[in-house]
Amino acid sequence: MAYVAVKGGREAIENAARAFRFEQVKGESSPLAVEQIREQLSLAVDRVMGEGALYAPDFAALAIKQTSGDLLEASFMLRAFCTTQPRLGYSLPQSAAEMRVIRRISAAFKEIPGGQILGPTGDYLLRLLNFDLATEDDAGHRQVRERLLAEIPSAEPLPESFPKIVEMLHREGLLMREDNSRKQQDIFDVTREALSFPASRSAALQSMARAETGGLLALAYSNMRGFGMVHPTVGELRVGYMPVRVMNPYTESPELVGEVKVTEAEIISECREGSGEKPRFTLGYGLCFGHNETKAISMAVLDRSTLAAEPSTPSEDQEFVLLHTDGIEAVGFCNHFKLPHYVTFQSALDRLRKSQEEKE
Amino acid sequence: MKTSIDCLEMENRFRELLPHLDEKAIERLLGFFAPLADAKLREPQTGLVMITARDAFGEKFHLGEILVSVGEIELSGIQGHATVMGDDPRKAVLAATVNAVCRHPEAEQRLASFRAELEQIAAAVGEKLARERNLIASTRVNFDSMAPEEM
Amino acid sequence: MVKFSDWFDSSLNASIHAVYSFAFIDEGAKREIRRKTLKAVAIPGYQVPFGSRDMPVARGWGTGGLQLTLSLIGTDDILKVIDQGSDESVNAVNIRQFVERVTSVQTTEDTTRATVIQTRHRIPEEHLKDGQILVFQVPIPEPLRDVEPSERETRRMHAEADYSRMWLFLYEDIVRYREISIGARYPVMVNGRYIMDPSPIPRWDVPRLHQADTLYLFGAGREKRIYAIPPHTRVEPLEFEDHRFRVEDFSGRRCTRCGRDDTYLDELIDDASGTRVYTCSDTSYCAKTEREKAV
Amino acid sequence: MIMSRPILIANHLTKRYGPGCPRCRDHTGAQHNSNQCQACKTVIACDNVNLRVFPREVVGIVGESGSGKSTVIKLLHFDLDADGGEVFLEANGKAKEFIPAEKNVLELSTFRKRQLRNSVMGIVYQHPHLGLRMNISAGGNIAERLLMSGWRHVGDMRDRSALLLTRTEVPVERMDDLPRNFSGGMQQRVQISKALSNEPALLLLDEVTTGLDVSVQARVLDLIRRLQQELDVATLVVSHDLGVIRMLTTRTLVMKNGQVVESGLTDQVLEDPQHPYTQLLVSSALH
Amino acid sequence: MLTVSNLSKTFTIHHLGGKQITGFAPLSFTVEKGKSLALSGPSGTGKSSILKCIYRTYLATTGTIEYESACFGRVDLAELPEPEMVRLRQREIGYVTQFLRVMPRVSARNLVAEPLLRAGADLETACRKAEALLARLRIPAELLDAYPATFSGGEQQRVNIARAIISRPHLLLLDEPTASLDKASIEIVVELLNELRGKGTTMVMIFHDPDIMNALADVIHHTRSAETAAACCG
Amino acid sequence: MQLHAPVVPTQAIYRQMLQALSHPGRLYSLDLREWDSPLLAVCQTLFDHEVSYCVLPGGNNEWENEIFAATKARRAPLSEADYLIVGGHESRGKVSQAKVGEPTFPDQGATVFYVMDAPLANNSALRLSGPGIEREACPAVNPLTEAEWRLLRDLNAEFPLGADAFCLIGENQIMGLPRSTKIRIG
Repeated sequence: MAYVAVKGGREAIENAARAFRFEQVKGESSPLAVEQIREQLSLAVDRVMGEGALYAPDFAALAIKQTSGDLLEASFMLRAFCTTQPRLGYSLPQSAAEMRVIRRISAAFKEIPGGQILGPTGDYLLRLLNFDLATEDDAGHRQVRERLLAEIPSAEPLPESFPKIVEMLHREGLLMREDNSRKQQDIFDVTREALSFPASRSAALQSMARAETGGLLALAYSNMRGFGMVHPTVGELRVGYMPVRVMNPYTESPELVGEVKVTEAEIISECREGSGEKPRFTLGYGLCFGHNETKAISMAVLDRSTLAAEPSTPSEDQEFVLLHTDGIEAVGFCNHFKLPHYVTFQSALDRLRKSQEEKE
Repeated sequence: MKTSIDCLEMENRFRELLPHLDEKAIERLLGFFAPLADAKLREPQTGLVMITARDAFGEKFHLGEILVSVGEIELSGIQGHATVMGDDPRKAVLAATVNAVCRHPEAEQRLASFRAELEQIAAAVGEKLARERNLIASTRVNFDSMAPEEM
Repeated sequence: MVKFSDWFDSSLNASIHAVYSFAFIDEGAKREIRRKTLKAVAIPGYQVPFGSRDMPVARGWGTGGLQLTLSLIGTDDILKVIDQGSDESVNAVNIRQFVERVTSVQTTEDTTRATVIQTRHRIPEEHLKDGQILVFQVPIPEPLRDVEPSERETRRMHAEADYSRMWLFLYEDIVRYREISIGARYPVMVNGRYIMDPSPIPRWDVPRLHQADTLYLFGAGREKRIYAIPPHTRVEPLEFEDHRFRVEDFSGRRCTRCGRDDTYLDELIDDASGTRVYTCSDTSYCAKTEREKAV
Repeated sequence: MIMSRPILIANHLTKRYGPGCPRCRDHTGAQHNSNQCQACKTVIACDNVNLRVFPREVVGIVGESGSGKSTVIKLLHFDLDADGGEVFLEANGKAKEFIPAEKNVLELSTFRKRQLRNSVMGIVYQHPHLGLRMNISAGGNIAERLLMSGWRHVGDMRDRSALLLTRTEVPVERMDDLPRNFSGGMQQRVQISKALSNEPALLLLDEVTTGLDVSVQARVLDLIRRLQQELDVATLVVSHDLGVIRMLTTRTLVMKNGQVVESGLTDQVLEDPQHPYTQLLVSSALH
Repeated sequence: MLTVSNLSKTFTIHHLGGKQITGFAPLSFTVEKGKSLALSGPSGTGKSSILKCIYRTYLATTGTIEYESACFGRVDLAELPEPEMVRLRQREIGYVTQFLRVMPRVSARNLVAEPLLRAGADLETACRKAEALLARLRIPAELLDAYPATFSGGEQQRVNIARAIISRPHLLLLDEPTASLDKASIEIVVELLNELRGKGTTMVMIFHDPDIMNALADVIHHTRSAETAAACCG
Repeated sequence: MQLHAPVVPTQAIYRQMLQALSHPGRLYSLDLREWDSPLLAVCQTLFDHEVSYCVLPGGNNEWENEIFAATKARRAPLSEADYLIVGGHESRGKVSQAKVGEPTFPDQGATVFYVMDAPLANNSALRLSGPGIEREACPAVNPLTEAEWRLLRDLNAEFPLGADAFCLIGENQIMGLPRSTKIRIG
């Protein structure tokens, strides 16, 4: 008999889990420590936290380990974990402008107050395999760490905070303020309410902050490449640690919880002439967990592109962008087609045969 | 209630330091409060705090959640409370305790030795962080620009 | 409250995560689902948006149904889970095991014993009684999606009961194929007001939605919608006076296993002979029939 | 003898794009040759327009593009939301049940507006793609309006579509073809069939011949005139073309910069125009 | 039936800086029911404009046009709301000019039948009556389905007359309706108009030919040029 | 091994509310193991800081504070509240100001709790029909005054706009009256 299992599904599932686990252990290597992943695959951890919408580096690292490095699956695990946890409250609103910067560049101006800080970037590394890493051992690893810190002569210390480039443009009246039409009363929370359209700005930014990097990139790229009108200039790109504060219920004063690593992008786009105003630049904004510049820039481009009153390309259509960039939803739906569809297929067969009879 | 400003400053420094402390340091610091006979605490709770951010226009939105642990303690009628990052109940209780003690009338005397320990840890952590910062600072691009008088 | 010193000594860094909430979902999320479900019952066929938490199974694999089931279930319940009519389909097994693990409720394959039944793509053949709840997993809750991709626009269409495009779709179908070509997921009109997607059940099952004794709940996790058909509600498949709705035709065929000729059948290719044979899609009912015949 | 009640009364109909300000009136209108307020940049698309249409009557609105004439039609058809004014409609058929004649229909819910529009109005747009679904058969397009009014018999709908297509001189054998593959004039005739399918009490024609070849224009106009006489449907015709207005209407409103500058019997407006703008319009058209 | 008092018409041409052109000087006259009044005077005294004012194709500058309407009773045609004026045109007031001013691409039969249809007659009756009237006006039967736009001047004018009189208007305004007719046709027209008059139709008319005028008019009103009028009255 | 915490008792209350709303006019018993009052039970089942409520005048003065303490739900004016709490058999017209939702989001209409010690005398002219009711039925007992029945009927006349009601009767009984129920009086 063919393909309907009347019994046996349970065993097959259990054994499939065994087979999956076996794939992880069948080699001879020692097990990965979660902290190794957290520290040495930190960009993967960052990406998982961003797409999982949960800042929890240890758990993100664990999820990467558990999913054999399938980052989308790992971020999915963080999301599912959130479902089990109570929401204890909200942080005090925090501007990323206050972050402790480790990287900050502008493509709009050469000299900027505070300077261009390249920080830990791989942008200028040649994409050549480094075979030294293949043979690295514990001692070598330690040596490298010490050497990297020791080699640096003391540099001029960084300022505590950096002025915002876009703030300068604002002051000169070169930048358009946000549309009043998108001003909001309440901050939307996509984890508590389903999106409806037109979505408020807060809903859009939250959706994109948790969206899948590749999805945002594909749509943003379509816009940059020509299916759209945003010709972005990176006004400012920052990576750093943003403080998180909550209100202490007893002292009723702000309390520092800790710092989260974030990437912030502000892109400047072409002029738009508002009703009765002078032409000004417009701004797109991106902010996400971890060090993920591709995501922040893509988000900023899409933030700007979805301002279009009458969308003419997918990347200008807010509904299109927000509903199709959540990696976890997309991957689930894509994979659900692997599930049996015997019943619906049978129904379709019946229809097709009937139609063929009618045509005869 | 009268609270020493000095103590509050110390608490702020302690909280800034907290993310950088390892398990051993937490245990050492907790040890200073272990004999607190007059304290009661609520079982620390783990959960989520939604981070509210502001965009370039000051518009608020939810960036994502952060995993936190919350400690709550009552020290002879004074409520101590702390929310700390991560699944770390010990850290949460430590921070809640510091929060209560700092506002306790006998704060100064209770904190004296704790403070000394803290300074020591801070110095070690501070040095490490300073070296890292220096590395970052060294990545600043220095453009050679002509000073106006040379033109 | 515990004494600080006691806690300090006793408490290790015990992981809080070894134990899940009853039924996995945080209570706050359950309250939201419950509020929305009650609204869904009050407005039959209307899709209530809800927060839709992420579940440990993939979006599209029954997370909507699962959230409903988990918001409903208590220790007194007896749960049945089916997929394509079968209790042993891999997805059904997976979901049933998960619910067992996070609730310890009893499970059953017997439709008549179950208090809550979660299903994908079928309604069990046996009559469902007052008090039982059937929870459907819904991949695409929007019946108008085929005629209008925009969520904003379909919401408006529902608000204004502006369903002419759906009807037009069926009309054009008839013009082109001389009958309505929809197989499963046949749109229905609920309580004379909302066009509703009954989830991809075959047409065979659609008449059972009409004036039933049971409460039907529909959950779409990925699309974040809950909707409902209360018992004794008018549920009418869309049809024309001269082109009536018709269920699948199994006339002249019967189940090779139990011999029934009044159930929805799966078509199989017999490996040995290469001929087509049929078995009941509802496997527990099929087995029951066989047992009864044996007695 | 008492005149029958108007089928349509529109009072103070106003539509603007922008915030509006107290000085808008000082900057806009025919007098200022602008419909944009200098102070707040608001565009006044249509300002305080009053209009009534009696049963069986054909009323025209003439003006250049941007005069606000199409805005009036779109407001009446609920394609746009008005910023001010009121509209009363003498409902017929099913709509009588839910629309009292003394109800300002601009205040109805969108659901009721849709019902009212389906049962009382028919519209023909300048661009066939606004009024037709190009990827749905011609018959399907007509059926859509019938479906809206509750028809549920495919055979009956096809009979009715065939009748309407015959009346509008579209070959019935093309009923199941897509309008996308039709000529402009034929698309317009399908649009007219669709507009008339539910026997509307009020027909709205928005620049229906603009963009068509002259010979096609003439045939479409003849068709409209004939149908108008046969069906006795009250009609509002919007056009920039004085020829169309002369041929179809008995009364005419002249609009400029969002305002009605003149109204009267059509032959009077054409032969004895009062307003400087109308005189200009007439003199430039006739020469 | 019709009392015109102090009626005058002045055109203001805005693009010529508001230049005033006099249509006709103030005048007054009365026509009894069933009587006919002919306007007579040199050309340029605005006789046609007077008719157009009565028909509301022109707006009167001064004066009143009191008319005893069957629909609405006594009304002032200079001020009557437009929808009512439309009604009167459809039901009571006919107007014939020397130029055909009707729809292109409508057959002669339909053109003439239309006023009857509008008044509520069924199609068959209306067509039969139209055919009869056109036959009497010596329009060949083979032209019934043709478009009058292709007709000769005389034929067009007869169609025009037929259309104006078929519904037996209460008030008929005639502006040189026989200008391009041959003698035989003129006789038929005069005969038809006299029949109408006999049945109670009131007429105001302009005929260049004094013989026709005398044959039809009960009263003759002499118009004067604006200058003359100013000289007399000023 | 049990991998989960014990069930929270609001689960049972919810199931009874769900059955009540699915069978308008029928009486169901609430399982009040943990509560003294049915009102607090239903409030704790549905309320948290994400919803708002309004206790109408005539209700118990304590309710407002009790509910807040138990649920942290927000207090809101009558016309904005998600939940309205009416003490007794009628709201004296107040419920007519309840939120009824938008055509695009009718679920935003309010839910009303009528809290009473005992039902009123039966009103034999009263008939309910609609989803959840086989043909037409009299409510099991009569919880509302005729004026209140009329008010609910009018409030829900523009279905799907409207408000849904639960009547909490006596010690532990509940009756659901969704907006889909057609109310006929006489």
